[in-house]
Amino acid sequence: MRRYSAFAIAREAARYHTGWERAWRSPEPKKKYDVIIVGAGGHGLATAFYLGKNFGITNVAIIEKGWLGGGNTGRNTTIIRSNYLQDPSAALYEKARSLYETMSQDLNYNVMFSPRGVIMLAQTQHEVRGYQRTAHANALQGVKTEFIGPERVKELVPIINIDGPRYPVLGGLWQERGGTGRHDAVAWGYARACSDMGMDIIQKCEVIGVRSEGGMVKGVDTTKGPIDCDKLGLVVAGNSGALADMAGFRLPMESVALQALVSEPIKPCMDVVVMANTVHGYMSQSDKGEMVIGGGTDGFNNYTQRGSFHHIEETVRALCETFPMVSRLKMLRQWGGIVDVTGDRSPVIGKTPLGNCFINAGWGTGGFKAIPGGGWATAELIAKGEPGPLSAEFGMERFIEGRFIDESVAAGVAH
Amino acid sequence: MSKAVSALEGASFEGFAKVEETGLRGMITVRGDLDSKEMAEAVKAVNGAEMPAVRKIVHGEGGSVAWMSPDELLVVCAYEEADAKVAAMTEALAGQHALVVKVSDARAVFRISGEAAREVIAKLAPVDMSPAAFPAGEFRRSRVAQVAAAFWLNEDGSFEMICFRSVAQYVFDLLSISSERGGEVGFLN
Amino acid sequence: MSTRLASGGRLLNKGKQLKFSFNGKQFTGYEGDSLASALLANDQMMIGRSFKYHRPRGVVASGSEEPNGLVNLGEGGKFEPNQRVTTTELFDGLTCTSQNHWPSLEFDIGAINNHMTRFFPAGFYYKTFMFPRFAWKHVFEPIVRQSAGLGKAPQDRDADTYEHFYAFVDVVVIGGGIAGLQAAKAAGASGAKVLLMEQTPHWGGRAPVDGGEVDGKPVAEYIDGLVAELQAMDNVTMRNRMMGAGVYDHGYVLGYERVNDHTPMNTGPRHRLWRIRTKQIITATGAIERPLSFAGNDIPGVVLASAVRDYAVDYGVSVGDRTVVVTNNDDAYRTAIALKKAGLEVPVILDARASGGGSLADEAKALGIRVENGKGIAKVKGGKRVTGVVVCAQAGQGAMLEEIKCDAVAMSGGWSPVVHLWSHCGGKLIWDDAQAHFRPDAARPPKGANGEGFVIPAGSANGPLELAGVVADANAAGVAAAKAVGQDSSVAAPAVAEAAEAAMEPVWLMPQGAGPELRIKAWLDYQNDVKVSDVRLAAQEGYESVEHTKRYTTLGMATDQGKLSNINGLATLAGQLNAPIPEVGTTTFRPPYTPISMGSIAGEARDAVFQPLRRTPIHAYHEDEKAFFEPVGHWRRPYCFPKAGESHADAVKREINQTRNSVGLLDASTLGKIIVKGPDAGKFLDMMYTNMMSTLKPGKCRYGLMCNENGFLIDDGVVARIDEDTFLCHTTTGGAERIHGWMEDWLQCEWWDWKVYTANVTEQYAQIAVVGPNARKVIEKLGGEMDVSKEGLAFMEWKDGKIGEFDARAYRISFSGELSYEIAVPASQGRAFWDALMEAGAEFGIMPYGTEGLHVMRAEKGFIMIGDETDGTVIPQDLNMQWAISKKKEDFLGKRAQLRPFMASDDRWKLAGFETVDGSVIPDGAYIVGTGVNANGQRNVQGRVTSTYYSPTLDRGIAMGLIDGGMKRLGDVVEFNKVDGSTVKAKVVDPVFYDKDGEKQNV
Amino acid sequence: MLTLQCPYCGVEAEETELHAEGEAHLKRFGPGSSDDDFEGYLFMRENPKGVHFERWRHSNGCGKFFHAARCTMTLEVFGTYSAQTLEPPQEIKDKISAKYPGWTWREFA
Repeated sequence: MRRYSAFAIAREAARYHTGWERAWRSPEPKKKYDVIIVGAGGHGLATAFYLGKNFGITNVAIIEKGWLGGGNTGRNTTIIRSNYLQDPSAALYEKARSLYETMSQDLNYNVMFSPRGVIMLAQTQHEVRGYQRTAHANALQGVKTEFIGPERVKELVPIINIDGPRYPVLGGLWQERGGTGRHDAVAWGYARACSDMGMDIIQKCEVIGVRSEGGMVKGVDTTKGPIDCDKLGLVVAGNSGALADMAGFRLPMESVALQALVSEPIKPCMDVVVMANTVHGYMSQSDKGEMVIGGGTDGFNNYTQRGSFHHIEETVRALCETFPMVSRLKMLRQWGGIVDVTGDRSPVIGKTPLGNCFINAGWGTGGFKAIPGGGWATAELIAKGEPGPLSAEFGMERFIEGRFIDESVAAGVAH
Repeated sequence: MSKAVSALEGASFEGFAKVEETGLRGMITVRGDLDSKEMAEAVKAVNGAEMPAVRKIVHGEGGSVAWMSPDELLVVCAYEEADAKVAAMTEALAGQHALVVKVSDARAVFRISGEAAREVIAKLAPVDMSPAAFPAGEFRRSRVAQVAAAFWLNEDGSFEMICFRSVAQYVFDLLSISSERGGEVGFLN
Repeated sequence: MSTRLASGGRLLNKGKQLKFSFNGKQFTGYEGDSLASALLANDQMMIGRSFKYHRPRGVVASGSEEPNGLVNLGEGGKFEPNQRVTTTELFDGLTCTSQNHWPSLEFDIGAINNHMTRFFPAGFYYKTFMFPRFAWKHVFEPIVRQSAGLGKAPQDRDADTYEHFYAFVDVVVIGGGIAGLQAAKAAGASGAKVLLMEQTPHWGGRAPVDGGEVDGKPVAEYIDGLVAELQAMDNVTMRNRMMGAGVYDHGYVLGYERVNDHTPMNTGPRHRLWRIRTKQIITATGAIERPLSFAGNDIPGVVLASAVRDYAVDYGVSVGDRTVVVTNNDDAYRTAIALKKAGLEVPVILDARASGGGSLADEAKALGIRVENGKGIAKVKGGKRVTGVVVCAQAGQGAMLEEIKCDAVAMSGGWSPVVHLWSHCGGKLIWDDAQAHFRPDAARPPKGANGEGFVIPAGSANGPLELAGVVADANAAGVAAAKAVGQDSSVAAPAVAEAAEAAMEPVWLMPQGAGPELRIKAWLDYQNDVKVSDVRLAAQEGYESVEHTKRYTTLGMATDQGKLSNINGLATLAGQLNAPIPEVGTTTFRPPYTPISMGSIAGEARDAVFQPLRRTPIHAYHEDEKAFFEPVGHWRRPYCFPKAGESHADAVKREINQTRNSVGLLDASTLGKIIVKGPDAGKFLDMMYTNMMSTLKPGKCRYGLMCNENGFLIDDGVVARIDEDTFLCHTTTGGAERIHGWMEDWLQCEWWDWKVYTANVTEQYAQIAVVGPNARKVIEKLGGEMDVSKEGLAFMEWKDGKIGEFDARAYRISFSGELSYEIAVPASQGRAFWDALMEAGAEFGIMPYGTEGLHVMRAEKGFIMIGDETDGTVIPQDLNMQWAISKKKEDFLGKRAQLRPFMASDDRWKLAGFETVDGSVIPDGAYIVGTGVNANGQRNVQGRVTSTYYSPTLDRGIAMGLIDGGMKRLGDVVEFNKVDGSTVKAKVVDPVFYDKDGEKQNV
Repeated sequence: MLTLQCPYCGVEAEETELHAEGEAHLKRFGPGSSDDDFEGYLFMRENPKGVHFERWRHSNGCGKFFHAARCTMTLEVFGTYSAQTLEPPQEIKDKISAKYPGWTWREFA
């Protein structure tokens, strides 16, 4: 792999950039791989990357029915944070966040991780207590957060109205090293690195069946023919139910639409990410200048990638109240993605009823920020056949035992 | 009783339509078997009104009766008469599985009048307010902006709208804003 | 230069001159001008700077597809960035400024990027700015951000208002050009209810500019007739200045009506967002002309041929004195002819087609215009304005044949149907080789609730570009829509006469063999600075899907969302991949069609009506007393009632001391009250509550717990049995609607044969807690018939009767540990009753207390609070509330869940009380630290605080919390963490801190 | 933005009058049931790509719960029906069969 650098750009500029090589190969599938990952989104590619990097397993295919990074990886609002309440979540998301810190260098691909800081606003006494609880939990979890007062919030976010008549800002949970990243670049960076390790990324190849023998996985049938494998990882946010169905089991999950929107670009006016959970809206400003806005999920099963407009309305209403200047911006584009939501709103990383078939799913609204951590934990699970400490609590058996990981408890939402 | 006051004590606003809080009104929630003879008789005896059809309101001498759901009616009458009507209906339905409860004080009532009254509501409720779709006698439960409400059209062309008492000010503000001059739409009339 | 012509300007009212300013310069225009035409009339060609390279940008189009002409419009509370000059109607006093430059439009430091173009190819930032690690956030990103963005951020609160409107029709026609009008006529003639919307202020679209004859009349005259006919139809509504912004599932259309943008001084809403439900939608949204990709095609003065014609005909404005026309189709000849007829010079028409044009070409030649077939532009000369073009053979690599001086270039690369609204909800496209564009595939329409297609494209939005085809197609669309809604229309399409056109030929690069030095100057996306070379680079590097290319290069991601660039970019990509265009695919179109104001989306919901604010009947008292409120759901409850100069903590302390020592009042009206009645009511409540409710005696009260099926506590409250088959269930403040719905769910969907009715009567009553040793005296002072003595109304009993002159129901229950009555009166009498209590209690110093006082007093008594002790993960057993879980019942909601291994296990954290060793208050949310760390390196914990307060009664910090081992840990000293890393020591104690024997409430 | 007809009051209700209430025809398992059955009842979901049966409530309306048969891929509605039933009416099943021959959903087909 030719390294990317300012020098390389200068060299290529002289010859009108005709010398750049492909970022990833586009191979035909082999007959058999040690591991097949279904899904070339962020989590799938990260899983493959850490299989190679941490365990030396590189005879890996990543099979994608569309284009790599074309699902939720390329549709989210790019927020990265780890100020979660429960220990297992905090561990997983903080692992992810810390990997984001060095991702550009690790992948030699600028993913534009921008630790500009994330504030979760407290606008009721209940939220104040909830976020103070999170701050105390984070202090013991090694996650650096702080509960800050309204003046500090105003200092960090000059465009906010902290004296709103309905929900004055009472403070906020501040994670200074949270922020945003360039979502597409995360997928592209991992893909380039995986390809460089000799892994095959097979795009436009849909899995149409999972083959097994004696309760053990044998391979998959695809639109490009059957492919064998020793181990199979299902990492297909928004399609987990369909893949599980092929593999012969049900999941404690439902798929719903989640929507986001952006404004037209304006000059920089907000340097942090703000989440306002009482009024249901969150916003950051992209490097291009667009205000990136996310809202809530629909309540019904949906695979159309089109959500209901009233959620957009609710979100925009909330943001106009919190940031009055938003009212005079225009909505440039709205879109939706399909997210898998579990019974306790936390993801599943674990074994499945089918031997040597593993699953990473159910990220709900919080998948992007977890990509490197989710990949790291899933790679460990697949390589060893047993969950490591990061994923130990995230198995599906928790639903039988009643041992949930519920993040909604601290007035927070799992965005 | 003399100390009873309605939520907004008769507030009103005049824009391109007129919005008024109508003051205290008697209201009774009745749940039971609407197809039963006893229920029909109870309604007739208490209000002089026929049993309303689905999504209709019927006006009788003693007040009005609105269809709320397949097993629920709303009786609307003078505020002072509600207790007596509750007692009478309870007696008429004795032995039946039914629930009769006064809810007069839980509600606020608004009248929206004027030629463009339909458009005031059409700004707030996801309901077809065109004359063809919403004739007099129609009774619709829906939402206005962010709260539940019910409204009907009187023969005189005015609408009446019921909401919960706690959101009376909110609904009044919504109706007032929606009827401000300059906001005429010109679609429904 | 661009200037106002003596003739032309069919949309202008030259009798009314308007003043406006651009960058502080005072200009004039006419009523009817767009801001674009008015700027051009004043020779203001350059309007802004591009996104990445800060290149000079001038108007390139005349409608909503404009990518370049964006300004900061207005001031203060009416300021708005990124307003398109082509869709902004001129009004008197309009002020605007140019965007994206520093220090000035003419001299922009950022334009240095322009000279570095070669070093900033597509995706360059993914390949660099990686070292040192902190530098992206602190050095590179700020530079990128400063140079990006377009308009300024608004500063002030929006001075305008917005509203919504719900409309229900049979057929929505989007687009009021000749196709939309004809379709509306055909649909409307059936009697169907039709809503026709047009985004501009004018009917007829561009047909009057292009000419032709319909029904034996000049097309403009035919259109006037159509408009009059439609206006006369009662079942047809016509709205202009209203854009079809989005098509959503089940026939939902967003109509964006700009009510007062052109009359900002009027009262009334600025924008009205229509939410329309319709059975059928006709998209008569027209087509958009494509630019040609040649070097320098972005220099101000290079304008779409149709736009040049629009400015001349509609606004009487010339884009330049000498205009070179370059085209691959016949339509651009109309521009040359129009310009020539307006007395302007057209030095040459460069027609890329070797075989040239049809009858329009003959007409142009007859007017003396030089026409060169098989020729194109190698490059445009000029910086901030076109000065000339270098002519070349289209077939070659761009060798100069001659240089022609000019100050404008009118280009046309063919036309693309506006398929956005067809596509929003899943309509599929098909590639049309002859016209080289995507058009709707009638076989794969978006489908509605009934599984049938609900969108019908009409006119050029469906592919036909010539007038006859447009009118016939639109008429057929109208007839089809009528049929689809169950009506009949027999309207026939009128006869059309027009010039015959020769076939267009796709030209994706000019000249065809342009080398890298030309391709790097051939723009695809003007606003985002994406060039032919960028798309080629993306393909070369493996970003082969359209979505990859789009994201890698930012093609089509600008505020115009690629209206001009999408097809050209796609064709360039297909060329590089050596694949047919339809195989490469198209991008997904997302609403809105053009950006719509956030204000219109929020609608009326701002300030007082941002959200419903629920008020109790006593709310006005709280406001008058300047209570400090806290939001609880949509209610606002007084947290405390601070007096002048008093802190909140002081106020809470005063309120508690008064209540504990004498008497206080709490407005408890927000508590939910649900009547449950029927022969099976007791059986039903036995399922809903963990307790046994069916054994409760009439006249008595019982505290009950509710769990969900997952076993977790979701609500609590006092249940009163009214008579044999009637219960009244109290819920928490936030729980009334939720719990009522929960009950109805089980009654309607699971136990529908049980005879139970419920009614939510929460708001029927004002409920006031009279609390404290003097509570009885205060009530007795009011008089009335009710006996509230210890014997007359014992603890956990209720009674109806008169208190004073009020119809009251009194519950002898206590959440504070004091002698306490909760008294419900009809809401309409609530305020009067409150005032009467205040008056009667004056001699005892009576005062109201707020939610914080309530919380502290219940914590002093060790009572749990839903939302504090519970958080959705807590079961009653965790709170030592086995006493409230009936052992006799076979089943209740949550029982099965509580039998699961982790729920039944002993190692769950359980409730205990805590007293700090030093008397201080444990911080909210603190955890009890354990020893060592877990496998993920996190500090082990063994519990957490759930409620922690300063107790005025005990003058020390008290707390409840969950701890491993629960009450077995009595006497242990544990450490709660603080965020600064230190800890506070506390002793595990009984959570009942005050009056353990309950003597105070039982008097 | 769905519209569903409430089978109780007949209103063609748009989504903002309604509240989605999750998968339909769940069989409740209480005390005495197996861990698997109980987990299935509370958490395991069909979540199909295609024909689906679900519960809704006309919450800003007549307040009644009802059932809907809908396609999750196209949002086509095959019908709405009473909440007081353990299975979809034959008429709706037929309508689905006409469109998707051979469809199945749990024990229904």
